[in-house]
Amino acid sequence: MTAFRDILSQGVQMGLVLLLAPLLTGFVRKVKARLLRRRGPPLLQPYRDLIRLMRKDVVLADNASWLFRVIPYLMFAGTWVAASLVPTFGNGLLFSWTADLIAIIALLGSARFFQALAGMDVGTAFGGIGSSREVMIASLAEPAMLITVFSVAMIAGSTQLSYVAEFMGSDAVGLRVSLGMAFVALTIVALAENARIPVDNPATHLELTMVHEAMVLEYSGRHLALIDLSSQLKLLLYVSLIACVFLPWGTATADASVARLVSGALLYFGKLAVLGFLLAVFETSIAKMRVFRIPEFLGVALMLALLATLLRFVSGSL
Amino acid sequence: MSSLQFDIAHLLAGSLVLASFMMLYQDRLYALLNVYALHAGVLALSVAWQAYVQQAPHLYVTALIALVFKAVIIPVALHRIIKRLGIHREIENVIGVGLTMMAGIGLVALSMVVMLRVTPGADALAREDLAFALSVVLLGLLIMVTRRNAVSQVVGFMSLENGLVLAATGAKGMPLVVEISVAFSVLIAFIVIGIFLFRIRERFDSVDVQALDRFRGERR
Amino acid sequence: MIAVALWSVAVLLALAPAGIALSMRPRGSVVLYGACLVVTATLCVTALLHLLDPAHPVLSATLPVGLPWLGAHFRLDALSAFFLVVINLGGLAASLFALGYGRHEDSPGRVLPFYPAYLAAMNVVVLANDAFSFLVAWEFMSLTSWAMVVSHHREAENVRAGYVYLLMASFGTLALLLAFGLLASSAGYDFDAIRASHPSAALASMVAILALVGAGSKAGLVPLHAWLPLAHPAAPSHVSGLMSGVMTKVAVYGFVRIVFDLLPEPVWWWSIVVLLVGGPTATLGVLYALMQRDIKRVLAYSTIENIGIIFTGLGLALAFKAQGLDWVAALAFTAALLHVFNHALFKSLLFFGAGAVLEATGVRDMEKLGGLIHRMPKTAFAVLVGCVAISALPPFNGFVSEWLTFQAILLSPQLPSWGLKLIIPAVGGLLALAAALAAACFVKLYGISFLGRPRSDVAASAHETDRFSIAAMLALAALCLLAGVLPGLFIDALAPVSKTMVGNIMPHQAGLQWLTIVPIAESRSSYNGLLVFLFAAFCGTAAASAIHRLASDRLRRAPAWDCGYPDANPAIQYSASSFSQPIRRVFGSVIFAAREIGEMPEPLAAAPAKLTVAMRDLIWDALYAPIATVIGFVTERINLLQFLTIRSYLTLVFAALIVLLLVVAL
Amino acid sequence: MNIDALGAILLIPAISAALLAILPGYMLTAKLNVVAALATFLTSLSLFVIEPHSGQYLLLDDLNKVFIVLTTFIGFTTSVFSASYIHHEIETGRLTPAFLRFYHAMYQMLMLAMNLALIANNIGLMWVAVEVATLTTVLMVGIYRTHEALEAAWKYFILGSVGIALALFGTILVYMAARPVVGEGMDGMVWTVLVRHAAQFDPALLNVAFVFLLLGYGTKVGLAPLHAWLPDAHAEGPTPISAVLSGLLLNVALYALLRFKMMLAVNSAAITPGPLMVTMGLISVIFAALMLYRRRDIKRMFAYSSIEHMGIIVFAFGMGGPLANFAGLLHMTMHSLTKSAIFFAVGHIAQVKGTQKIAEIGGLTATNPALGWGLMLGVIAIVGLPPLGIFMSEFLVVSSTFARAPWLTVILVLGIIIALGGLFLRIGPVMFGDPKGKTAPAEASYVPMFTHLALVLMAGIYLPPVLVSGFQNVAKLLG
Repeated sequence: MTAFRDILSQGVQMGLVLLLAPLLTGFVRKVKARLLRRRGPPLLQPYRDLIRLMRKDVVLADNASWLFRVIPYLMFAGTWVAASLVPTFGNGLLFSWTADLIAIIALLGSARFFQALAGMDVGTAFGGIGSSREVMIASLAEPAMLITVFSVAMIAGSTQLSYVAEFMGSDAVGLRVSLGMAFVALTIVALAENARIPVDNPATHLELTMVHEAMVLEYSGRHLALIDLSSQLKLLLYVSLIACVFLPWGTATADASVARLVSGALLYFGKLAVLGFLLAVFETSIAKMRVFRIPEFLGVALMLALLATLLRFVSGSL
Repeated sequence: MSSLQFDIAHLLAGSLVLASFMMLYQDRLYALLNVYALHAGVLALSVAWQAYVQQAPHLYVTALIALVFKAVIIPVALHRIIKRLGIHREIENVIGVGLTMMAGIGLVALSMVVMLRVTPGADALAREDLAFALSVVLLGLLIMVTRRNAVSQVVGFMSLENGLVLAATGAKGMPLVVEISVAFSVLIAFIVIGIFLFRIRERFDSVDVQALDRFRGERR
Repeated sequence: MIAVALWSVAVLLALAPAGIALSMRPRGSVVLYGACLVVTATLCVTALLHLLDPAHPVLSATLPVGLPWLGAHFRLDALSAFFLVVINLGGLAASLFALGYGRHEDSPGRVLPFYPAYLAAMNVVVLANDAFSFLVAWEFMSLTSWAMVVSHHREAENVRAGYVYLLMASFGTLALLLAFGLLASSAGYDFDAIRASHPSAALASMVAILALVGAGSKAGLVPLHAWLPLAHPAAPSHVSGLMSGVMTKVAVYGFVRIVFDLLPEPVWWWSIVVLLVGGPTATLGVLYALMQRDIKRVLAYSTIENIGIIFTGLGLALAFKAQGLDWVAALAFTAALLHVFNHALFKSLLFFGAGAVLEATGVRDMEKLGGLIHRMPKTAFAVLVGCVAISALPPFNGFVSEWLTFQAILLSPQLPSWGLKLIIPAVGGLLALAAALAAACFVKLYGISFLGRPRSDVAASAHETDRFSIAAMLALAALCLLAGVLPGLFIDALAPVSKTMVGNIMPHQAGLQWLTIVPIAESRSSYNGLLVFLFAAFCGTAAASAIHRLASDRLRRAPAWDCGYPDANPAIQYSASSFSQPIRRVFGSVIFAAREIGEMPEPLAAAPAKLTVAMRDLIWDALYAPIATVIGFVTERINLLQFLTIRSYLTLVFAALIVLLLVVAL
Repeated sequence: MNIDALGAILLIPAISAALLAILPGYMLTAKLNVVAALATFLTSLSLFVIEPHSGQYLLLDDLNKVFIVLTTFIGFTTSVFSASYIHHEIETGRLTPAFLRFYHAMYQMLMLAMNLALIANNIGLMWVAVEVATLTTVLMVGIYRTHEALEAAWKYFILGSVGIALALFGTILVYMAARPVVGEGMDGMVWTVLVRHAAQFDPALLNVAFVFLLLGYGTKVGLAPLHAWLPDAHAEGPTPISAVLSGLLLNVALYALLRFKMMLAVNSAAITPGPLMVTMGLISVIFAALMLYRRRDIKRMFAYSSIEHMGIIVFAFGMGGPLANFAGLLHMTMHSLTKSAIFFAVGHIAQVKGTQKIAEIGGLTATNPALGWGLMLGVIAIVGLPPLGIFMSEFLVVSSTFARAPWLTVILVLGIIIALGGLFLRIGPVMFGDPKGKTAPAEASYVPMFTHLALVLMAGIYLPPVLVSGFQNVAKLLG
């Protein structure tokens, strides 16, 4: 009975993230449009795009290899697994111990690795631009992310997200400088990883500053749909990560009553809405950077994260 | 031995050192050769005296060799070579005579210091003799390194060797002295013949770098 | 058991002279490599059985060779068993690969005799139990590998590489020799006696530093790495695989044997030194790798990076052991050893791949490759696995060892020492940076040489390599995956080693549900490669089948879209240099003093625009160039002594005489 | 006196020298030379079986037993090599049969002198022997009659004579020191007597004596700064003589030095010769190692490497102690075998290529594999790489002295690595790369070279116990 319940809740989470991801993207787009005094696309537009893309034929470049066709599924799988391992409405789900935070980041890393390869497979100039810039950004964002994880993990005494969330939820935390720094660092990394302004522009196309779009330029049809879906999943993942680490309140535990779970879920939707709104506001209020300003921007994150860790070392209380 | 015998031996050894100094002073080849002949003669005398004092007849052989071979034959041969090579009016000290003399005095002092540290257990004659012999040896080396000319270097070497013979004979009852002096005479003969045969002219040792490049495959 | 090992080594040594004869025969290489295959397999199995033996017996043997009054002592304990497994697994794979690859060797006489001797030497190093046998084998290993580095001696740079290599190797050996000299002063040359002795802390520290220098120069720690990227690529590819994948591990063994086994309890500051060397080595190594165009040189530099990771793990182990936290030390130590194993796997795999490419195209320069995935699909697949694994990405094995290292770093707040408190997080940052850059590096390596369109005719006309080579590569790839999804088994196999070296072991893993690995406690962290792999596989296939069934599975081929710029010329693709340009602009300007000089011709001028990148190896400039200059200057001056006149030589003698007389007189 | 083995070792070369001086025809003489050398070698081997008693003139003990065997053995192998070498020289007309008669006679004279120096129990006799050896080698070095050969010979002659003179003075001083104790006459020069009573000798005299002996015999050993004759003599003489010089004559001089060191070791009041020897040894090592880098002539390069190794050996004996002394003896043996093997190879190479200039030789391993790899193996051995013998001795020297005198040993290690760098820098292009120069197949006798190398290889892995025990006894005597 409990086993069934565990599996069910785990399954629910997997389905939930899959369903929510496009919605979150749509929500952010909508808010941005409203902030710009436009009506903007309807909330459900991302779903429609995905379905339309899936129905279309795939137009494959002549010299695209088998790898090129496999990569979308690999990316999607990796991202989906990662996303479903981040606590959303409940902690300590059945398989939550499968991978800790470091492993989740590494999973996203694999997805990015393959995406960069895909950019180079057809052998076009744009793909190369995208891949080389992507790895440059990643080479700074990943360490920043990892060190942020270090500081958080050293505070919480665990890299296991469920435990981190529980610890953060408890009163033992209090207000800490290092946590604040970690939060800022994590936000910056999240922006970079999800190709948001100011690092990259998700809406752009045919612009020499673009990174993500350039890599997937040759994709079409269901492949493109999967890639879009996985980038939406990634956004959701980061948002819910920030939510569960820095706004851990109300998250239910796996063995809690259904009511608690439902309330946890509702609370989770609320968090998503708030964070999505903040993201939209942030994106509308600043402009895209030149590519070679990005290292400095990410360098800030790196420094903040390192500082947070060192502070954590110097005194346990900060 | 009586003090008289001692004094005579002492005198002869000392005069050998003196002769070395004279050689050091000479800067003409002929003069150098003459002084060397004198040097050898003094050596012969002192060896003979040792033979007499020690009742060691075999030492007379050594004395004879010194007299005939070194005092007569070698100088004459070298005279001829010099004439043959036409280098008789060489002036070939590397450093000034004055400096050389100072150095020589320093060497004598050094040899004294070295030898007089020897405990008087060894009888006095031995000590004095060794001291003189050492200074003769050192002066011989000094001559060798302060002369550019092959012949005068050979002369220096021979005076050095005289010092050795002096020491050997001074060492009372030393075996093989004759053999050794003979061996050395052979050595010297080789050197002289070498000069003669290979026409080693003056400055045989002034190594010409171009020649080196050509000959030895060495480049600097 | 040790008898089996020693006999196998003897057989290998006997194969060396046979190699001379075999090199004359047409199919001699097949015979020799086949024999090596059998012997290494035997050794591998023997060592594995010993490692898994629950009793963990310590076997020893003495032969009447070596130092006459001492004899040659050999010892088979857990540590040497583990390294024997690594060595002979590598040797096994290399021999299998060479069964096919060796046939293309144009001068077999310069490889066949040395190959088995090289394998034998590496085995003896880990078996030796006295200083003399150890050093003989150690230097013999360098010597034989040197001979194979210069095997293609017509290229001048190979000979130069060999020169630098031999010089650095002897330098390292002499450092170790001094270390043993210190130990021998009190306890003699026998390792057992040295273990029993109790050297003072000062002496032990000196020995540890010398060991770090000696072993580090062989392993390629910055700044003693200069020879490695020259020598490893110069050798035939299967030997390169052995040198990078295995020989550097033998160097690690040397360090572990001396510092963890022979010396008494470590002093806390040793770890600082090791960490300060290891972290930068990791980052610098991969940065160098990113700047290279030569595919084998990229791999060589990435070896330096991985060595840095391993030594960081060892440094952490030292730090925790010195503070008595041996359960954490066990974690760090196990992480390091696991990385030793993993790196041996995927680095050999990658070098074999490079060898296959070299044999198929004849070029090592990535700028001339491209699109090989179409021509050599099997090789491409195997190399892809290797690239993912070495980039420390789940579910492959490289990730596991790095993950364990990170777990150890996360426990550093337990340490009392302030220096370590501050250094370890910084080192962790460096490791993270190295991991990310490694991913970038191998995206470049794979994307440029295997993907895209061929940049030269040789690349366009490449052909798939022979079946032995492919078998070797696929086997290694399978092992990479296995070690990635079932790490628990490998960690448990390492338990006896860490038990003997750091005095404690990681928690027993095999019993845990679903074969999860839990370094300390489940509440701290856990990782389950198997589930991740299964989930990913499930999600991927599920998505694929669902879409294909419900939506569309139609597919058309068309020219590349490329924003409507159809470019016929493959030269328009990104090249190796241009791919690393962004990273070069971020890091290179400081570390390589990289300068880009662009020449734009006048408008309407026919001259092409030019962009040249000037990079300098600052470590070489700062450390090696000066030494060379000094030697050159001194020899120039002192050489004048060859040309003095006899009189001046006499003067020298005279002066010596006077000086000595004065010494005696005064 | 009745002819025992010791006498035979002296007689065989003496007689054959006389014979060779008169016999015509180089084929015959060359064979006779080989036979004589072989006979001497076998006789010396018999010393291990039946030990003849040491008399007032001749002596046999652990120290010189090994050296005699080594000397006669290398004398034999070198005579084999010299046969094929000379054959080629005759063909190319560099030497005329007239000179050959002289050459072979001198060769046996040299053997005689060296054997005498080794087994002489009388320091005077030893001195005479060394002098004779010097004279003969001088004559052989100059045998080509070219300008540079004569110049080398002359340089060798002058410097050698001065060294001899200094050594004689030292010998006289030793006698003077001994006379008050052991009385006048022959006893004052008999080594066994001297070493028995050395404890009561006057230390001051001994000190001065040792200075002269060190410089005198040190000149023959080739220690810097007394080395000047050595490189040219090696480079300009016929290669068999270079082999004998490096392989044997240096050892003989060093052997004489060791005898006197043992005497001083007995006398506690005298200065310990260690520091002097260590200093000169280190100077030689560093100096020679640095000289290697600019060499253009391959034989001269290996001559400098001989200086370096003599430095290492003298360092080892200077440091003293059972291990270091053992290592020194081992190193002497190994160096003799290896260096002579190297000169065998170099001789043939020079004949094949028609030049000794390094710049004009290239790609040997490709053109003449046997010669090339033979020389390569020799070089690997000489720079002290395992598994060859010199590695063992260097291992023992360094590891046994480092704890005692760290800085000195570090200097030594630096010298070793610098020398390695120099040798391989020079030898690399000779071995590898595109072939240069004539590529004629060598009609060479590889047996001597590979025999030596095989012995060196064996010694690096396994030392026969008889050798070990002998060396250990001597090491004890050396203090």
